[in-house]
Amino acid sequence: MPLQTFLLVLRRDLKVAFRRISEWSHPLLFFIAVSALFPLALSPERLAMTPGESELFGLQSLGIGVIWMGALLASLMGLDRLFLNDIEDGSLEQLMLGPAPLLSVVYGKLAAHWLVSALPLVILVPLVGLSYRLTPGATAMLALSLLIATPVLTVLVAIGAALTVNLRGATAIIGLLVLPLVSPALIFGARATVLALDAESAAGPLYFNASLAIVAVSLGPVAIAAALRAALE
Amino acid sequence: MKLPVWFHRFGSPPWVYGFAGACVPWLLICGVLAIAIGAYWGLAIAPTDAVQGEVYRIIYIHPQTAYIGMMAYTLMGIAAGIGFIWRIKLAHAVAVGAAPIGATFTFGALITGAIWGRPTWGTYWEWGDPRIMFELLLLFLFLGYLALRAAFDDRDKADRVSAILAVVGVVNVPIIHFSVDWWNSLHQTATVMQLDDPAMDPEMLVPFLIMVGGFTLLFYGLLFRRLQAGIVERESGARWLRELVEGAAS
Amino acid sequence: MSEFLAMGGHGSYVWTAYGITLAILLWNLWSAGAMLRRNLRRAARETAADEPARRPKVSQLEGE
Amino acid sequence: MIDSSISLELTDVGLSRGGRDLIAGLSLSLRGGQLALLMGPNGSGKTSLLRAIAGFAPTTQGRIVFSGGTAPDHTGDAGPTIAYLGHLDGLKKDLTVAENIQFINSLRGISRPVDELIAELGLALAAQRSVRQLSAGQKRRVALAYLSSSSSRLWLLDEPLTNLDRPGRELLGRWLDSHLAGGGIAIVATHRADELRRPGCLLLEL
Repeated sequence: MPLQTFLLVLRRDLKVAFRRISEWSHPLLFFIAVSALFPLALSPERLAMTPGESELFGLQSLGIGVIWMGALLASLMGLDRLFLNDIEDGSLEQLMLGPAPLLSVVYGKLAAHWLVSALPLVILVPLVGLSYRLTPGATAMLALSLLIATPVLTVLVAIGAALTVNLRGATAIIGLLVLPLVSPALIFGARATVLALDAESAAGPLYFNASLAIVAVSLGPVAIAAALRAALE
Repeated sequence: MKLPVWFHRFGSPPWVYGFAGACVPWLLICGVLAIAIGAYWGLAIAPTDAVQGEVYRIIYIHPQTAYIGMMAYTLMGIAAGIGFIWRIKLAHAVAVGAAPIGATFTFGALITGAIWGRPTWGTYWEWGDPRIMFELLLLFLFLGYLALRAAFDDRDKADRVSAILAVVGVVNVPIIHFSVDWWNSLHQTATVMQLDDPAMDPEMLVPFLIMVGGFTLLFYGLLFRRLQAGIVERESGARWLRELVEGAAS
Repeated sequence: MSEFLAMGGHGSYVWTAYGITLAILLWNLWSAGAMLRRNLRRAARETAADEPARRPKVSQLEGE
Repeated sequence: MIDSSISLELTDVGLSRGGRDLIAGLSLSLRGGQLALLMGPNGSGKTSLLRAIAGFAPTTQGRIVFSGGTAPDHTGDAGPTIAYLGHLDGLKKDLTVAENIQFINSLRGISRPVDELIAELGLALAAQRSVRQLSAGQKRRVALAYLSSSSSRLWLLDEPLTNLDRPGRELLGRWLDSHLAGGGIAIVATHRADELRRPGCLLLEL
């Protein structure tokens, strides 16, 4: 029964997502814009390929940092209405009355959201990587480490969204709640990409992020279900 | 899950209010006294450090404030978890009481750590020191908790939802701590002096421990006082509270 | 006394650090007490017991 | 007919909202086939009581026990036993009427064909239109859809007649009668008790 509810909610949310293209495509466009145009904020001569004594950082390592932060901000933007829509139209209540525990509903929604927003993000990375002239190896690693880290980002931001679901000014609070929690995934994700840039093996940080993802995906939804139940009280 | 009977006695607000009220004066007085003695001892009597000179004397306050911040956050997470699972208002009052103390002490640890870094590494913000980075992240966790609570107008819902955040936070703190340390170990050039306690000879160690004891006593004194405030806030309308208030007024 | 204050040239750092920590301690001492006093005053104002919740009336319609 | 296989027991139930006591000392027991009408001024706690029985919110005192028997039903719909209809319709506005009803039916294990149900609801023309374009009354009918199945043994309806026109109210009346005849329990909060009054039903004034 729980698996059936999971699939039902997943299909329903995907159907709704494809009817409301704007709700999830804006964060992606934002990600491309922020990441690709970030170097505009720096004067060209400060952007040498390899940092000399005057350049603080190389173009490539700048790119990695910007892309990671862009990915985090994009997931922040896309997730704050994840539960709010279902609470405002009352469908979350009906789902809670369903046969399966609320947990499988939460997994369904998270999976749908991940497929619709996090996955395209990973696919767009090579496009953005070009503007930082990342080596193919680094771009591939960037995409892989993002793929591993996005479940952590999605779950943690979803926890923030569930905690602040009926509050005014929720988006700002979510950012504040989530940034400290997300820092490990960010640290190891960016580290893996930098290692790949220097053509070294990035297995260590990737394994760590993979274990973070497993912990987040298994424990996070329990906190989300509890927060949603508290919100509906 | 049936809770032992004595646990419920802890649960009765008037009893806890009285007990906390009795402890607060002792805790605060001993705490302040210990801090005064420790500070004087550390500043005036303890010898100068061979390597860092006089600035090492910040060691008598920085680790203590950081330790109190960490302890407050852990206590907050545990109390919030208990309050959420067994719906005990008192446990929520403990968590809510610990938060502002922890936040201010963590802020203190951050500032004193940065000040200590200035003469040691020539910069207020030394990325090489994992502990300052961790203090900052812990401060954001506290600010996030306080911001979330402030956004609610119904106190019971604020208790339950912020309890979830506190539990999620306390589960993540070790992971954050490890990640920051690991990240800094990459950055660490061999020569950078660690902020660890330089091999402390007894004359330095005694005031250090006195300060730790003083801060701990002070923390529990503050926490019990705030616990009382939390109990009064959550027990409005209860008969024992009305008698207490009328008794005090007459 | 003056070289005690000078702290071997690090005086400004040490005393700022101690000053900030002292300020934090004092704020905490004050605000914990103030919070309790404020809540007690608020409880005093609310001593008028809230109007008791009405007991619901259950009746049965005639018929089977 | 009273079907004693299922029962709803409220023992000394107390509810408060935002620190204010709404209800105190409510004890009530309902058997299968019984209807209770919940009346009282706005803000008297009708919605809070229904939501507490549905399990969304805990009671501050007392206990609510709903022991639903197996669903003695020819279509064999095991499915969840509580149906709750609040002020919100619980529908996804971007999905069509048919998609919404299909979703709820498969969620609750109701095997009744969707188009037959839509026809009975009188929404045959709007079946493929997205819920966003429907009138409030039509949305209300779509929200009522899953009450047609007998798998929900306990109905908790919060002013179900709002926005419904005469045919809609008659449809709900028929379904309510068949629900009660089938041994279900129903608690309905309403301001129009006269339309839903049934002989032998309980009146609960908060």
